[in-house]
Amino acid sequence: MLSANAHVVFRRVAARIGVTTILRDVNLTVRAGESVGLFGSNGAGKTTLLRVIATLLRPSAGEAQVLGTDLGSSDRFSIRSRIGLIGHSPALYPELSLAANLEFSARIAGAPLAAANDALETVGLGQARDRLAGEASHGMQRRVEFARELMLQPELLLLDEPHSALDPSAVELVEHIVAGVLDRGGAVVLVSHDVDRVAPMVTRTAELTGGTVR
Amino acid sequence: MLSANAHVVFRRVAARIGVTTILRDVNLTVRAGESVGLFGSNGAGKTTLLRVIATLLRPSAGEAQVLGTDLGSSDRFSIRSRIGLIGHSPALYPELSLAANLEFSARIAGAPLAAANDALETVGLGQARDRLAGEASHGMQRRVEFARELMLQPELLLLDEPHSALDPSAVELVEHIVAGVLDRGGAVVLVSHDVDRVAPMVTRTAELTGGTVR
Amino acid sequence: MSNRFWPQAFAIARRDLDRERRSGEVAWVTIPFGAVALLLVPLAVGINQDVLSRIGTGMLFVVVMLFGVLTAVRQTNIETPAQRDAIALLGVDPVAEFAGRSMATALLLLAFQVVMGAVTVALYGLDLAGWEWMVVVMPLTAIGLAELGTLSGSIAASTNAGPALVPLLVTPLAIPLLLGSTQTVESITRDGVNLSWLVLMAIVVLVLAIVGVVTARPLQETR
Amino acid sequence: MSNRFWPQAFAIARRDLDRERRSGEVAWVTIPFGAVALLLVPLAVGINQDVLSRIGTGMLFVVVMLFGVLTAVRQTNIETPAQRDAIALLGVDPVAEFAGRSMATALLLLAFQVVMGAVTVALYGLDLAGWEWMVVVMPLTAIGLAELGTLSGSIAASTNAGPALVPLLVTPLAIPLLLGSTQTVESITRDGVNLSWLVLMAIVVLVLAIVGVVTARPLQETR
Amino acid sequence: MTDATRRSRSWLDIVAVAAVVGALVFAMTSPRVESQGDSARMLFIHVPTIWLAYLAFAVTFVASITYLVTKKLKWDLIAGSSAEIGVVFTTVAIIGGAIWGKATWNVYWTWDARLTLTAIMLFVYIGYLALRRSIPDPEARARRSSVLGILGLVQLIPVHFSVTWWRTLHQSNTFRPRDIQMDGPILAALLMSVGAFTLVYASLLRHRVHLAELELVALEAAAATEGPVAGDAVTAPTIDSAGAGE
Ligand code: HEM
Ligand SMILES: Nc1ncnc2c1ncn2[C@@H]1O[C@H](COP(=O)(O)OP(=O)(O)OP(=O)(O)O)[C@@H](O)[C@H]1O
Ligand SMILES: Nc1ncnc2c1ncn2[C@@H]1O[C@H](COP(=O)(O)OP(=O)(O)OP(=O)(O)O)[C@@H](O)[C@H]1O
Ligand SMILES: [Mg+2]
Ligand SMILES: [Mg+2]
Repeated sequence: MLSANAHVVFRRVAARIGVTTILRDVNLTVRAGESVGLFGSNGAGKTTLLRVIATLLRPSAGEAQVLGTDLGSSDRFSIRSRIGLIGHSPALYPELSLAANLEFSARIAGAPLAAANDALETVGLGQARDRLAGEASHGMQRRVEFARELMLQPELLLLDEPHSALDPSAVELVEHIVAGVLDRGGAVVLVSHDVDRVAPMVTRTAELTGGTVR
Repeated sequence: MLSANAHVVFRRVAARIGVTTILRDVNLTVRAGESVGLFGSNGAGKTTLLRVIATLLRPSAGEAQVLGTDLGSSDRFSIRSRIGLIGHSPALYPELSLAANLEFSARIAGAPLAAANDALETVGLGQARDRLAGEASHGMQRRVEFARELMLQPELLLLDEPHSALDPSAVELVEHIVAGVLDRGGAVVLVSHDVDRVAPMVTRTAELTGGTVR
Repeated sequence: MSNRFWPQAFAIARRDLDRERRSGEVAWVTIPFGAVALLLVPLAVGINQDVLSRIGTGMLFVVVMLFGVLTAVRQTNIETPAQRDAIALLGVDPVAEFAGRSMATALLLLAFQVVMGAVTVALYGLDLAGWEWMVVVMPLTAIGLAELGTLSGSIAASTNAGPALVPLLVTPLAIPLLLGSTQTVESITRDGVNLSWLVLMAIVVLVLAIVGVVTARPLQETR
Repeated sequence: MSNRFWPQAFAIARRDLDRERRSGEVAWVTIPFGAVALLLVPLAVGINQDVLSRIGTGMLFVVVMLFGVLTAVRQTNIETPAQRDAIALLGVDPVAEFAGRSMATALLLLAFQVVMGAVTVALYGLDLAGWEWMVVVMPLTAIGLAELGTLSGSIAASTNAGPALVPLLVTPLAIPLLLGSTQTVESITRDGVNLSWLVLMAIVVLVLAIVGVVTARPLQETR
Repeated sequence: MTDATRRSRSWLDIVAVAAVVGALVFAMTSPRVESQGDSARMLFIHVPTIWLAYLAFAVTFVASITYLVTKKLKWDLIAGSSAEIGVVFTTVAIIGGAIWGKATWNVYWTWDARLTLTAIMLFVYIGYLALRRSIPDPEARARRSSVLGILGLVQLIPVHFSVTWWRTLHQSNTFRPRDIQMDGPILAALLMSVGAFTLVYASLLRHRVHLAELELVALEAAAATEGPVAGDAVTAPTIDSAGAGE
C-alpha cells in the first residue's frame, strides 16, 4: 500500500562500484508529489545514489523499488523512460548542434520534434539552436539538458547540483521544472550543496553521510 | 605608471574563436591587491575572457597587458607560470591518483613534493590521496584543483564559478585562496553567477554583456 | 519488438552518421591512412609486380579488417559515460541500439572498402575477373565487421579496461569474415563461382546478428 | 634552455608512461593487435614460405610504422582542452614538453618493436643474419617516429582540425624512416654492413629533433 | 565444504597424476612409427592437449549458456575456470606441435591454415580472460563474458575443419595430419593419454572453481562488514583562518 504511491522506496540498500562500497543501509522513501533535497559532503555518494535510483547502477544489496518496479528485477529497464536525470557533466554530443541534440532525444523518446523546438525556446536558446554543442558555453549546455527534461516530462526527476552554471535569469528554470513535475504528480530528488537556494522548492531534506541517508 | 602595479590592463580588447567574435571593446583594469567579481549571463563570454587574461587565447585586437607583459608579444609565455586558473571542467588525468596529479604539477612548476602533500591535506583529501582522479567525485576533483593553486601560489588567480561542486565545508576554500593571493599582493578575477556569495570576497564587480565589460 | 523499434534504430544510425560527418574521422583519417598502408607494403617488401598482384586481394582485406575494426570500435569509444547514461534514460530499446549502430558502421565500412578496393586495383595491378562478386562480398564484410564492433563495444563498455579491450575481442573473431572474403575472390578467379565461402560469410553475419539481438538485453542489464 | 628543462622533460615523460601503465593501451591493445596483423597477412595472401621470408622484414616495419603512428598520436589525442590549458599555465617549457613526450613515446615504441620483431622472426622464419644491427635500427625508428608523432600532435593541436589530422601528417613523413629501416636490414643481409641507410635514418632523427626544438615555441604561440 | 568433497577432490588428483604417468609410460614403450622416429611420440601430448582444449572451451560455452539461463554465478565460475585451463592446454598443444614441427618439418612454425587458426583461437580466449580481468563486479563479469564465451566457440569450427577446407580450396603444400595411419597400439596409447589428460582437466577445473568460489565469498564478506565507505576518506578542509596568508 505504501509503495503504491511512493515513487522511490529504498530499504537497507547498498551499492558498490567494482569492489568499493559506496552506499550502505540506505533507507529512503519519496512519495508522489514530494521533492526531496539531498545534501552531503563531497564524495559522500550523492551522485552514486542518484544513479542507483535512476536504474543506472544496480544495488548490491537491499530492497529497492522505483516507480513500483523492483530494481533487482529486469523490469527496471521498462521504467527508464519515465525517469529524468540532469547530472554534473553535460551529456550532449559536441559535434551536433543544440537543436540536433534535442531532436535526437525526441526521436528516441518518440516526442514530436516541435516539442524539442519549443523547449529550446523556453530555456532561451531559440536563437542559438544551430550552434554546435561543443562550442556552446557551460551554461548553455546545462540549459539544453533542462530543455530535454522539459520536453520529456519525466515522472521522477533527479537533479545533481542543478543550479551550477545557470545565470540568475536561468535559475528560475530549476523551480519551474521542479514545479512542473510535482504538478503532474511526479517526484523530485534534488542534490545540492546550497541549502538556502534549495529550501523553497523541496518538501523535505535528507543528509547523506557515512554512506547512508539520515 | 598605472600599469606598473596593475596586474591586468585591457583597452578595447577583442577576441575571436575561428570566425566568431566573442569579445569586443573590453576595457578592464585589475590592480594588485584587487579582486574583481565578473558577472554576466550564460554565453556572454566570461570563460573566454578568463582564457584571454590567462594568455591561453590571443586577443584579436586592442591592447592587453597582464603582469606587465603585452599579450601580443611572445613574452606572454614567460608569465604563464605566475597565473593560476580553475576552470569549469577538471583538468586532471583520470588514470593517475589524486596525489600523482598534484605531484606532476609540482614537478613541472619546480615546487617541492612535500608542498603537494600539504596542499592535499589542506583541502581535506589526505586520506583519499591514492584514489584515481577518474574515480573521485566531482567535488573531490575540484578540491584537487584548489590544492594545486594553493601549492603554486600564483600572482594572478582566475576562478571560473569556484563555488560549484564544493560542499559547505569546502566553500571556505574559495575565500581562503582569494585571501591568500591578495595578501601576497596578487590579484583575483572571479567569475560567478552567485552575487551574494561572491560579494564579501571581491573589492569590485563588473558585468559582461554584449561582448564587453560594463 | 516495440513499434518504436525502427524509429529508434534510424535515430541512432543517423546520430552516428551525423557525428561522423562533423568529425570526418573516416573520411579524413581512416581512408587516407588505409591508402597509405596499401602504398607502403609494396615499398617495404620491394616492388615486384608478380608478387604484388598475387598478394593484392589479401592485403586489401587485411587492411579492410584492421582499419575496419578501428572504425567499428571508434563508434563506441567516443561515447562518454554521461552520454551513455542519458541515452539509457531515453528508454532506448537495446536491440534498436544494436541495429542502429551496426547500420551506421556498416555504411561507413562499405565506403571505406570501396575506396580501398579502388586503391588496390590501381596499385597492385589486380586482375578484375570475378570482381563483380565484390558487390556481395563487400557488404557482407561490412555488415559482419560492424556487428562485431558494436557487439564487442557493448561488451567492453564501462569495464575497467574500457574500449582498449575491444580490438582484441573483435579481431580474432573477425577471422572467418576475412577468410570468407579473400577465399571467395580467390576461388572465383581460380575455378569460377564457388558459393561455399559466400555462404560461410552469410552464416557468420546471420549468427552475429542473432547473437547481437539476443544478448542486447542481458548486456544492458549489467550497466 | 632553462635549468628546469630536464626536470620538466622527465616529469612529462613519467606522466605519459604512468598513464600508459594504468590504461595498458600499448600492452593490451597495440601489441596483440600488431601480432594479429602479422599473423593475418600470411593467411590472407596465401601460404608460401618463400614469399613470406622475403617480405618478412618489410611487413615488420610496415606494422611497426602503422601501429607506431597510432601509439605516437594517441599521446596527443587523449589530452583534453582543460588538461592542455592547465599544463600551459604550469609554465612548461615547450621544448621540454617536446622532449618529454618524445622520450616516453620512443620507449613505448621500442618495446612494441622488440615484441613485433620476435613475432616476425618466429612466424616468418626469417634469417637472422645481420639482425644485430637491429640494436641500432630499432631505437632510431622508435625515436624518429616518436618525434614525428609529437611534432604532428602539436601542429594539430594548434589548428582547428584537431587530432584527426595527425596520422595524415605523420605517415608520409615517416616513409624515410621506413625505407631506412627496411633497407638497412636488407642491405646487410645482402652485401654485409652498409651504413649509408643507417646514416640516412640518423640524419632524419636529428633533423626531426632540430625541427621539434626550433618549432616548439612558435607552435605554442599559435594556441 | 564437507570432508567428503575434499576427500573426493584429492582422490581425483591422485588418480589423474597416476593416469598421466601410466599413459606416458605406455606411450613411450609403444612401437615406433618407422617413418617418423621417436618424435612421433609427441602425438601423445599434442593431440590430447588440443582435444582437451576443445573440451574446455566447449564446457565454457555450455556453462555460459547455462549461466544466462539460470543466472547462477557458479556456472560463470565454471565457464571462466574452464577457459583458463583451455588456454593453458592450447598453449601446451601449440608448443608441443611446434617442437614436433621442428623435428618433422624442420621449422617451428609454418603457414598452415590450422596452425594460424589455432593461434587465433588462443587469442580469442586470451581476450575472453582479459575481459574477465577487467570487470571486478561478479555479476557484470558473468553477463558480459558469457556472450564472448558463446561466440568464442565459433572459432573451433574453422580450426577443426581447416584441414578439410584447405585441402579442397587451397593448395595444401604442408603436412596433413589425417594422412597418418594409426596402428592399434598407437591408437590405444593415444586413447589412454586422452583419458589421462581428461582426468587432469577435471581435477584442475575442480580446484580452479573452488578457488574462484573462495574469492567470491571473500568479496561478499568484505562488502557486508562495517568497514569504511568510499566517502569517509574525504574530510573538511583544514584552514586555520588566522593563517590565510601563510
Ligand atoms: C604449432 C604447430 C601445430 C599446431 C598449432 C597444431 C594444431 C592442431 C590442432 C588444433 C589439432 C586438432 C584438430 C582437430 O581435431 O580439430 C591438431 C591435431 C593433430 N595434429 Fe597438430 N598442430 C601442430 C603441429 C603438428 C605436427 C608437427 C604434427 C605432426 C607431424 C601434428 C599432428 C597432429 C595430429 C596427428 C593430429 C590429430 C589428428 C587430427 O585430428 O587431425 N600437429 N593439431
Ligand atoms: N568508479 C569508482 N571507483 C571507485 N570509487 C568510486 C568510483 N566512483 C565514485 N567513487 C567513490 O564513491 C564516492 C562517492 O562518489 P559520488 O560521486 O557519488 O560523490 P558525491 O556525493 O556526488 O560527491 P560530490 O559532492 O563531490 O559530487 C567517492 O568517494 C568516490 O571517490
Ligand atoms: N569554439 C567556439 N566556437 C564558436 N563559438 C564559441 C566557441 N567557444 C565558445 N563560443 C561561444 O562564445 C560565447 C561565450 O562563451 P563562454 O564560454 O565564454 O561563455 P560564458 O560567459 O563563460 O558562459 P557560461 O556562464 O555559460 O559559462 C558563447 O556564446 C559560445 O557559444
Ligand atoms: Mg556528485
Ligand atoms: Mg563559462
